[in-house]
Amino acid sequence: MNYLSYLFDATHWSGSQGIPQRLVEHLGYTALTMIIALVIGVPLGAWIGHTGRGGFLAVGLANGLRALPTLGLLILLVTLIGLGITGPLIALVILAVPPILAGTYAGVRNVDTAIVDAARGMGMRGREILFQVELPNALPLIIGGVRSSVLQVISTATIAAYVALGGLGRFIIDGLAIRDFPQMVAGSVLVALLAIVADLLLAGLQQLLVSPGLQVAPAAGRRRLRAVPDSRPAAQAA
Amino acid sequence: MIEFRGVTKRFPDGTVAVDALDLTVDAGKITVFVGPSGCGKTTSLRMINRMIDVSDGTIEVDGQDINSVDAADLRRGIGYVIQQAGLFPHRTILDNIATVPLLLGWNKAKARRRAAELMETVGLVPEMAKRYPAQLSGGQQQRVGVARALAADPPVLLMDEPFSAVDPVVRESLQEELLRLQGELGKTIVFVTHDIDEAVKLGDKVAVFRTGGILAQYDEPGVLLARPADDFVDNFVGRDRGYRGLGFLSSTKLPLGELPTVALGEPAPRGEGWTLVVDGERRPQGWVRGVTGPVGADLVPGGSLYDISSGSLRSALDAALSSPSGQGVAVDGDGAVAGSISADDVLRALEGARRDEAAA
Amino acid sequence: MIEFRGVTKRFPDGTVAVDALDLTVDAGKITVFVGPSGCGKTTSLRMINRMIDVSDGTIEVDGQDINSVDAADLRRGIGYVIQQAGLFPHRTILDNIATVPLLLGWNKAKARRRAAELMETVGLVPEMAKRYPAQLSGGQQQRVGVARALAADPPVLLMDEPFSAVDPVVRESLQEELLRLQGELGKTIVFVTHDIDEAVKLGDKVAVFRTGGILAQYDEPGVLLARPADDFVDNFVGRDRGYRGLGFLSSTKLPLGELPTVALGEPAPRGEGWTLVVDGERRPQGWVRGVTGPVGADLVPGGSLYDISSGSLRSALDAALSSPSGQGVAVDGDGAVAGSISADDVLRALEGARRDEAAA
Amino acid sequence: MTWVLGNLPLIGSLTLQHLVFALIPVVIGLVLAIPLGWLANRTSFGRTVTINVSGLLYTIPSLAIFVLLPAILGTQILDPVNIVVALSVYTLALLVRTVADALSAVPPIVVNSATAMGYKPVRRFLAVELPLSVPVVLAGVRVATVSSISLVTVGATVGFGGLGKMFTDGFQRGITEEVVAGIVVVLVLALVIDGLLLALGRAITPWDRITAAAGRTR
Amino acid sequence: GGGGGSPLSSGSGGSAAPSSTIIVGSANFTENSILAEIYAQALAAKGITVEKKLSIGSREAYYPGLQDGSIDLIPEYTGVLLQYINKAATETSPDDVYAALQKALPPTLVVTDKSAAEDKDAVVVTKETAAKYNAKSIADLAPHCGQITFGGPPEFQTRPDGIPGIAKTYNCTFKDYKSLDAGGPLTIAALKNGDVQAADIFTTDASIQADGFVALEDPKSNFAAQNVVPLINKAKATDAVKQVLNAVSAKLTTDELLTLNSTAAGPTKPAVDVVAKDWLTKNGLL
Ligand SMILES: Nc1ncnc2c1ncn2[C@@H]1O[C@H](COP(=O)(O)OP(=O)(O)OP(=O)(O)O)[C@@H](O)[C@H]1O
Ligand SMILES: Nc1ncnc2c1ncn2[C@@H]1O[C@H](COP(=O)(O)OP(=O)(O)OP(=O)(O)O)[C@@H](O)[C@H]1O
Ligand SMILES: [Mg+2]
Ligand SMILES: [Mg+2]
Repeated sequence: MNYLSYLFDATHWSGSQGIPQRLVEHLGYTALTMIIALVIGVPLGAWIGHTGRGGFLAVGLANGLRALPTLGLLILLVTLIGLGITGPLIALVILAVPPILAGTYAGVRNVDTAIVDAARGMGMRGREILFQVELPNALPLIIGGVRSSVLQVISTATIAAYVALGGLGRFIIDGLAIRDFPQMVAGSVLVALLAIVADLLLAGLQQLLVSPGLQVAPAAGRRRLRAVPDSRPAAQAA
Repeated sequence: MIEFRGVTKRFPDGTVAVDALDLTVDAGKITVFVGPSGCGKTTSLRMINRMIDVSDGTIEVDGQDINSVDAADLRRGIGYVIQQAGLFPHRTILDNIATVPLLLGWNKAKARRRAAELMETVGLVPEMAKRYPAQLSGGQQQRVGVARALAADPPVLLMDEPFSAVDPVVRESLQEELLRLQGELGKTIVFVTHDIDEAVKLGDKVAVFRTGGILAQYDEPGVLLARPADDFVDNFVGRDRGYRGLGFLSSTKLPLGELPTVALGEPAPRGEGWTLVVDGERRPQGWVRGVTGPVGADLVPGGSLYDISSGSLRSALDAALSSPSGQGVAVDGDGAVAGSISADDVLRALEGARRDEAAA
Repeated sequence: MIEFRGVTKRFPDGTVAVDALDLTVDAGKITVFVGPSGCGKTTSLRMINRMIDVSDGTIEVDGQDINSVDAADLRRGIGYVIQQAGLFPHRTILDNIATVPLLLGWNKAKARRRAAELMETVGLVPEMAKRYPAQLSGGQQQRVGVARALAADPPVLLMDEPFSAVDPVVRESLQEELLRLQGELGKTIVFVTHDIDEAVKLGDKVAVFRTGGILAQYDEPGVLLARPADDFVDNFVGRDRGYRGLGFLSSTKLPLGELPTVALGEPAPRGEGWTLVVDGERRPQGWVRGVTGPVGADLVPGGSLYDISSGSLRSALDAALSSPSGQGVAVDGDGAVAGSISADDVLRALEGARRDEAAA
Repeated sequence: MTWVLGNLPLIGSLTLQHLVFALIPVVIGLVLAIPLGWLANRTSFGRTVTINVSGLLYTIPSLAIFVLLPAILGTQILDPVNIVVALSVYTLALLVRTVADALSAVPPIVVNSATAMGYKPVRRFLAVELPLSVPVVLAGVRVATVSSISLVTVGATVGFGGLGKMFTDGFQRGITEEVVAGIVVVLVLALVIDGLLLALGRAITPWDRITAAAGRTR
Repeated sequence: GGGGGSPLSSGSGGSAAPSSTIIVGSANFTENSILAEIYAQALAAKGITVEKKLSIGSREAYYPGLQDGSIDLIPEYTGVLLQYINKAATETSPDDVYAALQKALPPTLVVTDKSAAEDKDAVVVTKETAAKYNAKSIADLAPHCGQITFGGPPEFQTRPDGIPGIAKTYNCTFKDYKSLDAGGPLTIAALKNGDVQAADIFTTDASIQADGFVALEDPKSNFAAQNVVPLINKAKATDAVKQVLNAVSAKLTTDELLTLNSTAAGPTKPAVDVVAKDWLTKNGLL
């Protein structure tokens, strides 16, 4: 109860430093990041997966970017560009792209070759195969990548506060500076809640978008799980 | 009609999968490509719809060089069925079947109407329309595969081991279904299998390939069994081919003998011999011998039946061989007893057929 | 010997997979369980090595109730071969085969020696020892599976559709191999299949199950084909069973006739009839008719051969039916021509066998 | 370059410290994940719990967990135990799932035939199921390691050592070169260790690539 | 302690490092790190084992560490430290503050001699802002506070001499507060680009000179005297240790502090330990 006192104090629920304002900022950073990351990651992943060219690049890029420390990147960008949203946004996009790219690439790549072959044999052209066959079948993995990306971005957007931006990270950084535990707990809990809600929403979206045909258990045998660079919770990169 | 003229396929790694193939696939007939694994059957098939490019030579479909048409357009005009159906898991059965019509620009309602029609044609109940492939058994999936290939009513159908992933019982029923369908539709079908039994059963003509993509023999199945061109084919068609070859000899000239019958429930006839028990519609129920009182229980199961309306010497001989009495039961199209046949008569008929052929 | 006494298996969901099964598997023989999908074959088999627990009744292996032994110990003494072999993908072929010996505590060198020995027994070249299962073809994998099951020389072998994942040609060679092996080893084998041909070919005795885990018939294969116990079995053994049944009738009493032969390169005999061309060892090469000059080219391929040393009426009949001359070629164990057989003679022999049986 | 050349010993000692902070948690996490993953794989309830708990743990920002842990553990504020525990928790959360997935991907037919040959459960787990799950688990370990290396840097904002210091210090003092050098060292470190793990994986699973290749052609 | 709910404020008193070792900590700004290096190197030169944990964070972050034994010694500033311990403190002159501080410290902690070097928080504005409001002191700025966004470290918002102090002493309530860093690059950048119009920057900061900022005077002494002073765990404050620290304090002046800071911020960006070492050598303390 003690730890949650900050959350339940009405004075923290209004004003330019209040919880709603910070929540909106956090959501804003996340949404902006995701839009940019989707615009980059999905077409690139789909193209690489469809053509089979540059698969090495996709995997390597995803792995390499994952190894980039977001904090360092953030600081470097702020040093170079100056204060403002641009630096943190770039850092977050770099964080968000790999799971989406890897998910889309793996999704398209993993579509059963027999199905793609059948599509070609029926006279589908490249674009028709991509849009009517590969992408619908890749959707579970694509959304999987997006979910893991969103989780990471929500969690990592907190360090934007380190470079004077808003968002829920403010509660953590400010709370830390004055050792105000309830404030830090408030920030952490809100971030966690936000992440959970976002993930649930995406899970719902997945149910809606993915064809029921891909959700029924296949009649025969489980598919062998390959050691591909996975796209699920690929850990925070903060 | 499909014409292969000196067709060779050399893969980049140097493998020659098909070597100078000359072959004419007759229009409206089923032509089967058969041969051991890796002999180039699939490659030959896939060159027809340009899934694989020809290295040398030309292929013509209905007089037109396949390279003179856009590949995708060509494929839309050729049905293609593969092993395990290759159905789209994300689409319902109905939408799977409607794929090519939609590609061809039909409107949705028309495409779906056509798909529903085809489901019936291939023997799928309408309730399956809304299901997804994963909810179907292997045999049902294959039916969908066939329906999908037929959707735009293409004159040519390519089938690559379509039934090899299903169990023997289902496989047999799919084969029957294909023959029935072909009877109605009269497509030009090229069918690949590595199972000689399937080839002989389905093919109007059978092309036997040997490793290296060389055509070893191209003949009607009866001829193939009776006169294999060489040791390779001889070996490949395997044992029992004498018996199987009977399947291609018509039994129309086979004389039917008398068959003592007794209706169910009537008193058993006296005497040592076997009597066939029949029901009210004169359909065979089993055999009795040396019993007294009304027949009903204790029937000895009979052998296989010889259907005179569709029979060959093969089924006639088997009926005779499998009957406990040595007299095979011949039935008419309704299953009613038509008479008896003896193995000896079958052998006579075979000899006659041999003589006719030698004379020809 | 394996004894099922009133064995029932009821799964938690209420399915009765095996219902009051009484059955004795003879020691040193191959017993085949056959039946349609879901009829409880696998369940019956897996109860023997306690992979599935019996709900009711008892199973004894060599007089000992299987529940009186520790399950793992029981299993180490029973070989088990399954479809697609179930090999350990992370171990080499040699180590796969050595598994059970190592479990039994043999030292590594001895276990590997034994494994190498077994590779030879099942017909695998020593170079394969260091490979991994994924580097083997399906048929080779099945051989490894058999070798692995034999490694600790268990008296009992359970085989669950071991050959159903390989193609027909390989399947046949694996079947032959199993029969050869069994000739040497004399294990007590329980073999599950849903293919009646395989059952009839391999089984010393065949148990036909019907859905619900009920034993429909348990007999020697010849009896099964000749006298199916009821319509279910009748239907299940299917068409061609008259012909296939001939495989279980001995041909020893079959009279051999004269056969006109001519050696390769010698002048062709005059006249209208067919003459068999033989080589220096009197092995058949083909037929000639109405040619002049030395025979050599233009041979008409012959039909299947009837081997008198191992023959049955089935191969005798097929030889006669498939021969272009109508005279089947009988050869001895070395492949040299021994005489001719006619289809008529086979039919006489069949009648004789029927009579003998009726008398018995 | 001047800054880097003048501060090589500093970079060296920070790197060493960084490695200790980053790698110990991976080892701890893996060791704990194996039995827990096994447990999770046994029942569907276990799986559900594992997936949800590990998912939840991931949503807690690393920064928060670093500073909240002393409150939970009763440790000293700057005790390296905090960072090790925090990262171990993350690694564990990631790897429990991976291990459970990997075990469930072991073909049932193989496990079955092991049982039928007379393997008892523990030996079967060690000799068959575990080796077969190595490729998938290792892929998870690689992700966990790279993340861990990246996450340690966040600790610098709260006063822990490691290469993150190069970010905060470089920022404080306006030494861009130091920040860049820090990023490069972290990146190189992550990629080198990832490469080592990959090589290790190949060495201990000689069958895997063969099997994978065969699976593709079929 | 810091924020009321902290479980650490009750002092979890964990065990300290081996009694012979002194763990030197520092706050997260360069000057403090240099000072910590100076203490550490001076102690080490006299054969005392030291361990360094620099750049920990704000006072609120490291102070509990002094109590639980995570660190033993840290460079402090008399005024802010006093106010941190006793929010009600009113002393402003260097000696008063030092005396009050000694009384206010908990029994486990002591300060050794204060140095002459002072580094105060100051309200800093750009030249343009100063000109616009014609402001030389905070009092001049007070009437315009309502139009000004103030930037500083998060803790400045709650400290007694921070925003609350300015509001009380000068009746100046800012339009908004922006959390930045402790007079570091964020603060300076924000002030430069106009994100904030006034900021909390230390008087010794090199950027005041470099960027032409104006440090407003503090006529009502909102910011108490801020002499640099070593704060140390009493158990570790042996005579030998005190002697070293006092020697350092004796040499430190505000000018020396300025020099140290500008050296560190200079074009070559020397490492803080190098800056410290040079200073110690120059002053004959090594
Ligand atoms: N893309 C390719 N590159 C190189 N060689 C190939 C390629 N595709 C097929 N081959 C080779 O060409 C030969 C013929 O292959 P094809 O697939 O046509 O055989 P198939 O008769 O269909 O055999 P199966 O019965 O096994 O399906 C084989 O030796 C095969 O290995
Ligand atoms: N674990 C189980 N729980 C419930 N029912 C089961 C279970 N295992 C098998 N069954 C049911 O028991 C019956 C017999 O199964 P079994 O596997 O023995 O059949 P089978 O004869 O081997 O069939 P197939 O030829 O398909 O392998 C089937 O109806 C099956 O669905
Ligand atoms: Mg093929
Ligand atoms: Mg089974």
